[in-house]
Amino acid sequence: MSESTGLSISHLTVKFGGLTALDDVFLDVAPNTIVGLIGPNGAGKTTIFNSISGLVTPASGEISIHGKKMKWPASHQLAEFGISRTLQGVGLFSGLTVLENVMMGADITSGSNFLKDLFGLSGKAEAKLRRRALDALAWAGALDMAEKMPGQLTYPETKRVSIARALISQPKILLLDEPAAGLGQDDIDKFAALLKQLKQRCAIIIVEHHVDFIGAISDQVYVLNFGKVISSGTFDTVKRDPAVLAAYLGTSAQSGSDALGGDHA
Amino acid sequence: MLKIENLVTKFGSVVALDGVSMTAHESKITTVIGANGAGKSTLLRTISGLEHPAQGAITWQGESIVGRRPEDIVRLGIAHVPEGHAVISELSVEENISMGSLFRRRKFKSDIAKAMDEMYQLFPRLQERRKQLAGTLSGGERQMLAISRALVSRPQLLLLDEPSLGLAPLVVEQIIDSVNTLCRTTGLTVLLVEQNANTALGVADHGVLLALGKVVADRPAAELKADENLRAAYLGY
Amino acid sequence: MSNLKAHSIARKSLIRTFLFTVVMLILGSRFDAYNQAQLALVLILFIGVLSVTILTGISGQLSLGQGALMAVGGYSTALMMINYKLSLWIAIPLSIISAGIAGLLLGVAAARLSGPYLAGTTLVIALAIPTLANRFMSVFKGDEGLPVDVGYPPAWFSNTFGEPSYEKWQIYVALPFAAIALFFASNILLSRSGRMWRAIRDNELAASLNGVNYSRQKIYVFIVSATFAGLSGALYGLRGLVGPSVYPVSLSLTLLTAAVLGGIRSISGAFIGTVIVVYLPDWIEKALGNFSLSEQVSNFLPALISSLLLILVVVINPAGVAGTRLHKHK
Amino acid sequence: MNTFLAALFSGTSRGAIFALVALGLVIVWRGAGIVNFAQMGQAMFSTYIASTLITNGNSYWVGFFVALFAGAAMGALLDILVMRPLSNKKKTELLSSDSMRAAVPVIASLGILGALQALAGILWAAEERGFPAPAKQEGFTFGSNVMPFTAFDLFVISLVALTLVITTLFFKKTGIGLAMRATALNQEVAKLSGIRTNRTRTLSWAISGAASSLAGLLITPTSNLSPNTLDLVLIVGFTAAVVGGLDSPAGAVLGGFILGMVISFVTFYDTPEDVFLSILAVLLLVLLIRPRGILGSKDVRRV
Repeated sequence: MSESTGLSISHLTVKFGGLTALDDVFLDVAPNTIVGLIGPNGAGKTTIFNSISGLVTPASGEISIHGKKMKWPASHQLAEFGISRTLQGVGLFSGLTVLENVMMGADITSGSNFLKDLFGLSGKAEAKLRRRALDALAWAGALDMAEKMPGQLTYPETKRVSIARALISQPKILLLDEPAAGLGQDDIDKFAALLKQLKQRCAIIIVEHHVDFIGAISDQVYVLNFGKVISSGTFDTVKRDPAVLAAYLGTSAQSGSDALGGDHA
Repeated sequence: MLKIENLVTKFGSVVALDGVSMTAHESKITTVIGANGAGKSTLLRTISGLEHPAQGAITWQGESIVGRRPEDIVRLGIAHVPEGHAVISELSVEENISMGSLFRRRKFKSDIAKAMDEMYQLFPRLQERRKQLAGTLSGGERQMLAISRALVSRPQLLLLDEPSLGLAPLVVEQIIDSVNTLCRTTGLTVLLVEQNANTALGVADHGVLLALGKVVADRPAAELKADENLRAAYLGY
Repeated sequence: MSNLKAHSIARKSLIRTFLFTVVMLILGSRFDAYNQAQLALVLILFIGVLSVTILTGISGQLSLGQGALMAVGGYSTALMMINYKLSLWIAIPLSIISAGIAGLLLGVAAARLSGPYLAGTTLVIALAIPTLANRFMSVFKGDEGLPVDVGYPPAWFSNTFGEPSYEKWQIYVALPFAAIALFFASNILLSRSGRMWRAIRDNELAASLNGVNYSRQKIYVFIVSATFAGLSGALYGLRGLVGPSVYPVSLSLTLLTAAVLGGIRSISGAFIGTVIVVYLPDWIEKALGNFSLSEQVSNFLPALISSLLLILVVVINPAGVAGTRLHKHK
Repeated sequence: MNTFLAALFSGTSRGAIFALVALGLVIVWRGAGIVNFAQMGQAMFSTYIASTLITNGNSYWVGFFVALFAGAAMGALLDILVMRPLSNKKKTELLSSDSMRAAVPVIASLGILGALQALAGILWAAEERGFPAPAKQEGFTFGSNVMPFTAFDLFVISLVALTLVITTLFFKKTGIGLAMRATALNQEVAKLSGIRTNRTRTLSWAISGAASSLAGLLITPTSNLSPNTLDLVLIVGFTAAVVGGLDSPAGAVLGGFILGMVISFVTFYDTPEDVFLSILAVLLLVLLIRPRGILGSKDVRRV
């Protein structure tokens, strides 16, 4: 584990009741790289994200961020650690305008506090935040949507907004949860270009089932199945791994270690 | 026969099914395969009335079923086993199964006990656990229970959504075998959605490959199994 | 919201407040005595309705116990005025603090509860708090209550502006507080805190992932809402009596009705709703002036109609009268 | 000792009624995800109907059964006219957040409560009136002692016990009961099993309406009848349901008896004025230790 590691996880095990959702998982993400997590449904990809973002409590395992060993963060502390996450269902605030949604992404760093807000003295901080939000929207190609409500956007547009919201806090590590889901091929291509640019600024981890897309943009790919990392490396090496082929196409090259009737979340 | 023509289903502005046309033939197993997010589950949910299509036609035995409610579609002989061992954990095994036959009580009262017995013969493990709550079952048993819940309504068409999800290969094999036997002996029509392509194509007569909401291949299963398209759809090469 | 500059939030709120104050003063000077008293009541309840707007409309927490917080404000003011002979201008701000503390306690409990659990718990609180009046008879004087009112203006006021009628003096007492409440509410809604609270309302999980400590923010919301309710309750008691009968459970429901009818997510909605609730009996009386109704009917007709309106608004357009703009897109 | 017995008997009889109210709330909560604050308004209204019938010379039992029917009909109507249209509105922006989706039906039910109370005021005036009991309200005599237990108490307890047994059997043993439980637990699977979920949900409202009307009929002989008398019963019943666990019928019964005993013992050993403070104390205590109630299921946070 070198100093330059953006994020590193080892021996991560998560249990839901009696089920082992993640079993001794490791993950290393270097700065300015894109790491893709793939695997069949229910393999445990999102559970890794949930562990990093404080939504589930791991049974065991270690996490280091920027080379420093940490406690597993609580969800509202992510921003402090320089981590941003998008949600699978996009997770925009339906009652806030697009601009306000993006501003939410950096609210806690805006330097305002409750008393300033109460007396109407946070205008300066708000204006600054607003400019940053507009910049982020512009970068994501969603500037003209600023005053709309999320309900008025098309799906690809909401994706752009959620990326803008994740970026406004200038994270060092960006977690993207199925960003390509529901997008057409055109939008996927545009999105891939966007992510390659983004890589200059931070490390990106992507959970995705669109393997094509992952292959095109990732520097490293981890393949999960039944809560375990079954293969990792560049996409080209991974896709030649028989274990991966088996996991995806279901040839019975599987380890078979799972007890009859055992299942995985 | 179930015939689907140019079916489009949207979630808000997301197009999940983009003009799907296909057919499930009488007394055959048709499998719909494809990577996650290809629209397989949406297809089944649209057939069973859980989702409303934006356009397109679904005809069952020559009759259009678009726009009907799920509870009415079941009555037409189409039973749907949704993804993820859809049973009700707080109810007992027996209650879960008999739930599927409630609507037949008036007309076919005498048949219900028989239908339940058949389920227990099909999956003897469920009989041992008759009085247990469904929540205490293993994943494989829950999947068997979900299938029994659907079959007890004596459907002519079974929509089966990813029975292999999260299950160990041996269990998957056992479940798929049961369904296969049932189809071959009773003439049940099966529309099987699977991520596990090799297993599904192994039992199916016909295979339909979906990618991004569109049909990319529609061929006899054996042919499809050898097709390069298949690997490309899953792994992108 | 466009073109925000430094300190423009305070400026915008000040302009709103100023316009509001001027319009109220003009209306107050034109109205007859009865309508002046009604206007004073509108101003007082407006503050209480704002407490519901902030709590339910903005942050998505349903409380049926705002009346109890009003009682806290009312009793604190009355006790300070009677026992320590404090002027209402000192007693009211101090009583807001006690309401705020009550809000803090409630907020700590509320941070753990949601939906119907919170609604029901606050309802029980609304019921239990007034019974303290009988429990501590010597202090709160039981069902009889504590008589207090706005009194008469100080000499310097009468000398400068002339002697106002009692009703007009009620307006002069309520208006500064309503204006201050409006100013603060407007500031909060225009700034980061309001946005954070709306975010919590819309999606707790996403808010948390964006760094919002929602348990803590919910407590803030309760404190702010409680101070508004306490202020409203203090002024409400100064209409003559502070006692358990003045702050019944139904008072909480009246505030909620007003907030929903007007539009539960905006300040203007709060004001519109308050006007509807206060004036509805008068309008009904006017509309039915030609029919001779028995007292039995006329007593209950306003309540019936406002309840039916509430149901209709909820079923047809839950965003309320002022909420149509927010509501039009899908 | 006599005070203790008196408190115990009175607690049992009250507890039985609170259990009924709580059960009504739980049935609708499980069936539709709504806490119906109008429930005792419906009960009040149907008790008035019974009262009117009885004053006009009909027998107690005519009034009794008409009231049960009226309660059921009101429950069903409420679902069809208000709650079902509201749940079909889920896609509007205001109702797109969980918090508002939970709050708005509660507000609607409060509107219904207000409307029913005002209407009762218009139709029957606001003065309290008595409501007859079908059994004697003097204590049984035991030798020369008058026991703190009346024939009416016995009637209440046995009727509630009977109701609880019948509803339990109905839910456990009948097909409709199974359909209702399935709808409450997982609507999608219920629909796919051919259950007409809209109908079963309306049925939950009807059963809940009848149960609460029964509670109204049983409590008014000792508390009198006015448009607002049952408000407190609702609040205690709600507390009972929360204490027991809103999603658990057995919890409702347990909570009902706990609250009945607390109220009774506070009244007998302390002062009636402390009743609401003690209810509040019980509620807060339970919510702090078990936020989902004693027998409630755990809340699982999902992503």
